[in-house]
Formats: sequence, structure tokens, C-alpha cells
Amino acid sequence: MSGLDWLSAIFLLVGAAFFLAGTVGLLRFPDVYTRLHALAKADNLGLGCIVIGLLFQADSLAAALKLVLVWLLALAASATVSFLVAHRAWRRGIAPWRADEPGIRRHDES
Amino acid sequence: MNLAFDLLLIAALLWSAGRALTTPDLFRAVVLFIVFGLLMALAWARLDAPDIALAEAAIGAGLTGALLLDALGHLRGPVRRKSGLIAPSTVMSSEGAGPPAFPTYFLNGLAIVLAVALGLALAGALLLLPEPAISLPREVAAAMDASGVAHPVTAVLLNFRGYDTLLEVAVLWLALLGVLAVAGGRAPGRAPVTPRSARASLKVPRLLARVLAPLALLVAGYLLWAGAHQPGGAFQAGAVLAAAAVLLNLAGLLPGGATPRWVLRAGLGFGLLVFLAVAAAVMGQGVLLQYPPAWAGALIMLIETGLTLSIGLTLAGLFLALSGASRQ
Amino acid sequence: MLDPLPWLILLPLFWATLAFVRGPGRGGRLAVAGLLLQLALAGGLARQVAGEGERVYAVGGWGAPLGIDLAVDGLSAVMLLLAQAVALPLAVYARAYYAAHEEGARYFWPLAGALLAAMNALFLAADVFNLYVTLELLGLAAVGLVAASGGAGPVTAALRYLMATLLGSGAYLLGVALLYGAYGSVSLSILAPLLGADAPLAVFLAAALMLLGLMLKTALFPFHFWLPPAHGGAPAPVSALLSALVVKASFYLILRLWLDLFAPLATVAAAQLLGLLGAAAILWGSLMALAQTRLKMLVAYSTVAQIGYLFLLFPLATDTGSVASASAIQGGVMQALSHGLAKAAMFAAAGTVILSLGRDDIARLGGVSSRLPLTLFTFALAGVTLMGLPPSGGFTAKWLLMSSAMHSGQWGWVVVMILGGLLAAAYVFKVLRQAFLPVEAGTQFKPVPRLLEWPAFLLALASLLLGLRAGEVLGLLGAG
Amino acid sequence: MSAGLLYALAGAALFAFGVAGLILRSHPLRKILAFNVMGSGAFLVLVGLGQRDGTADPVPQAMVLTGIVVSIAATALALALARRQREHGNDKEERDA
Repeated sequence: MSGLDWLSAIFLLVGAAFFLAGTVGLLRFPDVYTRLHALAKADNLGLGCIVIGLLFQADSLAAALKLVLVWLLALAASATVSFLVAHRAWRRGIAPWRADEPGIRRHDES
Repeated sequence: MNLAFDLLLIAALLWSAGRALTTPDLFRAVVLFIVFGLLMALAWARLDAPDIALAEAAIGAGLTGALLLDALGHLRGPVRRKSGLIAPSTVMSSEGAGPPAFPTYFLNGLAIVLAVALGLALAGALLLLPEPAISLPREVAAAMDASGVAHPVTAVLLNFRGYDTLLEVAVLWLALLGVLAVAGGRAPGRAPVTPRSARASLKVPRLLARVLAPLALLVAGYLLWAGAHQPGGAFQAGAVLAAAAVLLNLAGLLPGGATPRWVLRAGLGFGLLVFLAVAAAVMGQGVLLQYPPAWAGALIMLIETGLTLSIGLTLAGLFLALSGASRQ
Repeated sequence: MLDPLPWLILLPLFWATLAFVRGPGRGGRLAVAGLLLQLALAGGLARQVAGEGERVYAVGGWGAPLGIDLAVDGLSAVMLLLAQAVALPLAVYARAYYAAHEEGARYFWPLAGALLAAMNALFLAADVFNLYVTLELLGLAAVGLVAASGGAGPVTAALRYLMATLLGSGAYLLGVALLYGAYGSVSLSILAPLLGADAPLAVFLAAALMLLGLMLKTALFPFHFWLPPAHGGAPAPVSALLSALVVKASFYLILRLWLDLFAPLATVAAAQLLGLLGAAAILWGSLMALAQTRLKMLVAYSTVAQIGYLFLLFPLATDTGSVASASAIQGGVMQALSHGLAKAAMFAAAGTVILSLGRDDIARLGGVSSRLPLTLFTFALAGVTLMGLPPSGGFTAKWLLMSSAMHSGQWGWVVVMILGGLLAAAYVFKVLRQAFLPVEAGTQFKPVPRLLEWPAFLLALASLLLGLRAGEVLGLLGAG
Repeated sequence: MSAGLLYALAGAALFAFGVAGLILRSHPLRKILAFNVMGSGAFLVLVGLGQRDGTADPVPQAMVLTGIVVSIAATALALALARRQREHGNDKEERDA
């Protein structure tokens, strides 16, 4: 394995670790807002690292640009969707979780 | 190395499926099920089945996951008790029934024993199986030239076994009918009215949604076109269209509702009608779904285009009718 | 001239889709016109089969094993005729029924069209995977129809029905996978000669899984738990379609697989087990019917019992010699036909009573005899078929089954059939006795349209006359 | 052992999981998950067993594509029914209160 391969592998592993952390966060966080946070953060960073890792392996400039494009599109989509999901949750009256009041609350009632 | 990867993947598949069925929290179960779907997509890739991998990721994990997550809020929400209090055990899992009575224990034990026996018998049977007498891949390869497309899976799906696909499209349409019949007993859902303050905060995401939706259209068109000679096709393209529609709905740019108007109904029926019309038209000089060889490629493309539109609308409709119905 | 074979599948799909595009509640007239044409097509196909014997149709021109074959023989021709002959009067009935019950009709016509397309496709299929798709189409259409009325009871019943039917088709699909793995084909005509008694274990497992899945869908005792709430809770036209036709479709498939595909694997023990379950269904279903207090639930439990007779043909037709076996198969098919006609008539009559009276407590049916005489007569005629009295089709069916039992010396089944007939008489007379009581004070009978009463009467009459024309039906059955 | 056979064995196990879940679990959502797991198991057996000699077979692959669409159709209908049932349950409790 050449130095580039090692670099590539390190980025790929870091990316995978972000995905793992995001999934754990999705499972363990208490409400929709924190879960979205975990998901979007980890997805974007994780995907970013994986794209960088793959860039070292790209055999042409076109392929490299396509990879970057994929990442940018995923960033835009994930930001949009996370915002919209959170927005709808808030409009439905789901209050953010607070450590002193566990359980499901509605912000329009409190 | 490959064997190690396969064993690891299979262990992860079994673990996620088992946990999805046993973990007490329903939310966790659904997330684990989505993980299971994504692992299945990997398994399909390992089995040289990229078409299924695409469909599994988009439909099996993606759309099913979205439907399940959306339903979760309605199915998990605490059951209101007669007293009006929320029973504490139902907040977390909602499955909170008391400890099962003796016959339940007995029957549960019986079911587990039967399931284990079934699994073992299946495993034994699979290991003992000799090679099959007929090799269909060879038959497919021999008939590819006459099929009108260059990708074997598309050839099977829309030509050799196109009749299955015709009925399958009817199944999908039928599910939407059923969902509309069940969810649409009430007044049609209205698009939520967004207050001015919220509208301002929606500006940027709406702009992005407006940019992403045409891009999704482009991707769907590419998948559709690519299906003729490489993995892709109407179902994958339709799933992308459906995702775009769901995005627009979340951004408040597309109303959800339980009673489609006639233009929409026509769009939903369009794919099936095109398929039926082609099936009937080619019968003039042959049998059901026998394309004239010179026209096969064009007819398949026509059918797939109609299907992409209808499948996109139907998959989006399944989501919107379900999520629109309960939100009066 | 239209080729009846593909058009029997395309036509109902066409009118179903058009009815959907036209909008909620629309499309009834289209459906009646389509069904009229379908009945003519099924008749034409039956004449073809009677004249020229079995026919194979290669969809797409490919032929098995690469493509999908459709096939029609005497058995499928008879079942196709039954499906169209029951559905046409029921469509006329449903138009009159939903004129009074509009909210239930929103998606009735497209769902009913899909149901018929699925059933016709199933009777014509000759490919085990294609059969899986038709089974799913049929199951989802039936569940949608049960749920469409939207009440709490039907929705719960539909969910339970859906889970049962999905478990059934899942088991069936695994069976298909094992068959494909073992032989590399899913075509019945290719698989049949390859199967022998020395088949690998996977094939035995496939047979067990497929038959078990289909038994669940046919609601054979003890898998009948989903049927009474689903058939009893749905609107009357839906109950009639489901009880008369849908359970017969999966029974047809069991028969088809047992006779054509798994015959070399069939053992006397398995056949006896099926017979025992059938006998239990007859006795348990009849007793439960007798215990019901609501008319439609009584009719639904009677379906559980009548399904039992169908399964008596397996012990009578397996390893009993050609005479007994032929007569058993004829009896079983006659039972499917006559019960289909009679049960459609019975549910339709029950629906008429509910529309007129506004309730269906059996204890409060007083006056039905004087206010709805034709409907009560319909119920009684259909009852004659269920009891198996001459000259009904039910009599021919039971007579054929009993003579087969006597021929092969299996007297136990005769006793079960006689007991079942007596119990059927008991629950039919339980309804008739109440209906002849005087009108209860304060009871209003709403007038009902004639198009509600006559289609049901014709169905009941057909079930009765079937016995007189049994020779022709059995001739067609033997043709393929 | 080929990868196809290995995944077919996994499919058999998943099918058994699904059957057990469908019978043992009472919550409708859980039954829906179980049905999907069961279906995935059957799909793996279909493709894996067909490819146990190591070459890709487009016929079972096309069948599984059909099966996946049927699965989501059934899942959507089941979810609609389960939600409607829950709403009826809540209505009833409100009436009783």
C-alpha cells in the first residue's frame, strides 16, 4: 500500500466512525430535534471524510468532481430535510426534551 | 477475506433483524429495521444484484422506513385511558401488557420451537440440495438479442416475465386504493396554513427544495434511461420521484390529502393503463405482451416511462395519504 | 373475435382502472357491462375447452421455462365460469345496495375489478411465481374491500385478515424459492415431470409450506380465526364476493398443486390429516353458526363449515382407486360451485334484510316472511343447497363424496357429512322460524328496490338448478 | 461453500425469525416489521439458492424486484389499517370517558 492508500484508508475509517456515532446518537438521543442533530452532523462529516478518502483513489478529474458534487448535493438535501422535519415537529407542538422534564410534552400546552 | 466479510454481514443482518423484533422500544425497533434494510442492500450488492440493491435501499429501507417512522407517532402515542391519565408503562413502549398468562406462555414456547425447527429443517434442506436440472441464465442469455434491451434484469422484468410486472403494478395501485379507502373516510386533508413568521423561516429550505426537486427529476430520468442497459429502471426512478414529492410536501409546497382529484387519479392510473393498452394493442398480431421485435425496445421504454410517473405518484401517494389523513 | 383467455384478465383490470379514474363511487355501470362480457368470454372459453381440450397460452410468445405460460383445462374453465356467474348478479345487487349506502362505495368498484382480475389470473396461471403475484393481488383486494367501510369492527377484522394472508403468501413464496432452487424453473408444466417420490428434502418442505400457506388463506380449521369477523363485518356485497369466491380461489390452488404438482409426494397420512381438519371444520363451524345471534355472523360461520366439505376430497381421492378418486374430485368441485352460488345468495339476502330492517339480530327477524317474502325464499333456497337436499347442487356434491367414501370403505366421512347436513338444517331453520313470527311492535320495514332482491334470488335458483345440470358441469370438468 | 448458499442459509434464518415475530408479537407495527423480515428471508433464499453455483441469475433477481414492490404495497396498507384501528380505539375511549 502506498502513502496515498494509507491516507485514503484513514479518511474512510474516520468517515465510518462518524456514521457509527450518528447511528448511536439516533438510537440513544431522547427527542426528534437531538436525533436530527446527530444524524445530520454525522452524515455530513462522515460522508465528507469518505468522499475525501475516495478522492485519493479517483482516476480522473471528472470522477473527482462527481464525488464532490455528490457530497454537496447530500449536504444540501440533508440540511433541507433536517430543517423541514424539525419545523414540522415544532408545528405539531412537540417540545424539545429537557433533562428536568423527561417524557413527551407539547410546547403549546406548557 | 470475502468469506469473513460475508459472515460479518450475515451476523449483522441477523442481529439487526432479531433486535428489531425484540427490543422493547418501538422507535429503536424501526431504526434497527432501517439499518437492517441498508444491510440487505449490501447483501444484494454482494450477490451481484445491483438492481435489487438500489431498489432495497430506495424502497425497502428508505420509503418503508419513512412510512414506519411516520406511523410511529400515531401508533406509539400513549393510549388514552378511561380516567384520562396516561398509563406510565405506555409512554415508553406502548406494548406494555401485563405478564402473559399460562396458555400464552405455552403457545409462545410452541411457536418458538416451531420456528427453530423450521429454520433447522430449511438449513438442512438447503445444504442437501443437488444442482438444478434447468439453467435459466443460459436461456436468458440466448434470448437477449430479441428482447429489445441490453440489461438482462430489465429484459426479464419487462419482456420475458413482463406479465408478472403488469400484475405487480396492479398490486401497487391496489395498495394505494386500499390506503385511500381506509384513510379517506373523512374530509380531505388541507394544506397546513403557515403563519407569516414561520413562512419567513421557511424561505431558504423552500428555495433549496425548489432546486432539489428538478434535480431529482433529472436523476429519475437518468435511472429510467439507464435501465435499458445497466441497473436501474422504472421502480428505482419512481422511488426517486416519490422522494422529491415527499420533500416538497414537507416544505409545504405540495398539499397532502386523502381524496385525490381527477387529474391526480388519472396520473395514478396512467402507468397501468399504458401497460394494459400496449398489452392489448400487440395482441392484434400475436399474443398478450408479445412485442414485435423491431418495436420491443421502444415499447418497453414507453411502458417504463408511464410506470415511472405512476409509481412515483403512487409511492408518494402512499406516504402523503397516510401522513395527510391523520393531520386534520 | 376476442380471444377469451387474455381478455378475462385484461378486461376487469381495464374497468377497475377506469372506475378509479372516474372517481369515488363511480363506475358501477361499467362494471356490470364488463362482467356481462366476461361471462360471455368465460362461456366461450368453456366451449373451447369442451371441444378441443386443454389449452396453453405463452404470454409474450416465449413459452416456459423462459416466459410465463397460462393454461386452461376443465377445472379452470369451471372455476372461471363460477367467478363470472357469481360476480355479475352481485354487481347488479351492489349497485342497488350502495345507492342507499354511499359512503361504503367510494372504492368498491376498482377494488372489485382488481379482485376479479386477480381471481381470473389465478385460475389461468400455470407458473408458481406468477401464482404468488396473483395471490397477493387477490389478498390485498379482498382486505381493501373489507376495510373500505371504515368502521372499527371491519378495520380490526381487515388487519387480522391481512396478517393471516401475508403469513400465508410468505410461506407460499418460500416454497416457490425452494422449488426454483431445486429445479431451476417455476413453470408447472416443467416442474411436474421432474418431481418424483425421490425428490430432495427441500421439495417436501416446499410442498408443506405452500399447502400450509394456502390452507391459512382458505380458512381451513384451525386457521379459520380470521374469517368470521372479516366476512361477517364487511358490507353485504363484499361478504358475498369473499365467501363465495375468494376462499375458493386458494382452495382451487391447493387442489391444482395436489393433483398436478405434488401428486408423487402425496401420502395417505397427509390426505387423512386434511380430511380430519375438514371434518373438524364442518362440525365446529356448524355448531358456532348455531350459536350466533347475528344473521351475518351465522352465515359467515356456515362458510367455515362448508369449506370443510371441500377438504374431504383429499382422503377420498388419494390412493383409493380411479373410480372413488374421480368421484371425490367431482364431488369436491361441485361443492365449491354450489356453495359459491348459495353463499353469495345468502349473504345478499342477509344484506337486503339489514337494509330494510336496519339490524340483523336473529331473535328480532319477525315479519320478514310477510314483508320480504322473495328475500326469505332466497335464503331458504340457498339453505336447501347447504343442507344438501335434492335437487340442489349441494345434494349432487355430497352424493358424489359419499359414494366415493362408500366405494373406498371410509365410512367415517359419511357420518361426518350426515351430521353436517343435520346441523346445517338446524341453523337454517333457526333463521326461518324467527322470520315467520309476526312483526314486532314498532318495527319499520323500509321498502327495498327490486334489483336488490332478484339477483340474489337468481343466484339461489342457480345453486338449486345446478344439481339438475350436474352432468354438463362434470363433462366440462373431465374435458381438460 | 459459495456466497449464494451462505446468504440462502441466512435467508432461512431470517424467515424463521419473521414467522416467530409474526406469531409472538402483538403490536401491529411489530407484526409489520416481522412480515418484512420474513419476506427478506424468502427473497434471499430465492436469489441465493439460484446463484449457488456462483453466477448471477437475472430471473430470480427480477422476481425479487417484484417481491419488494409487493412488500411495500402490503406494508402501506397494513400501516393504514393499524393507524385507523388506533384512531377508533382512541375515539371509543373518549366516548366511554
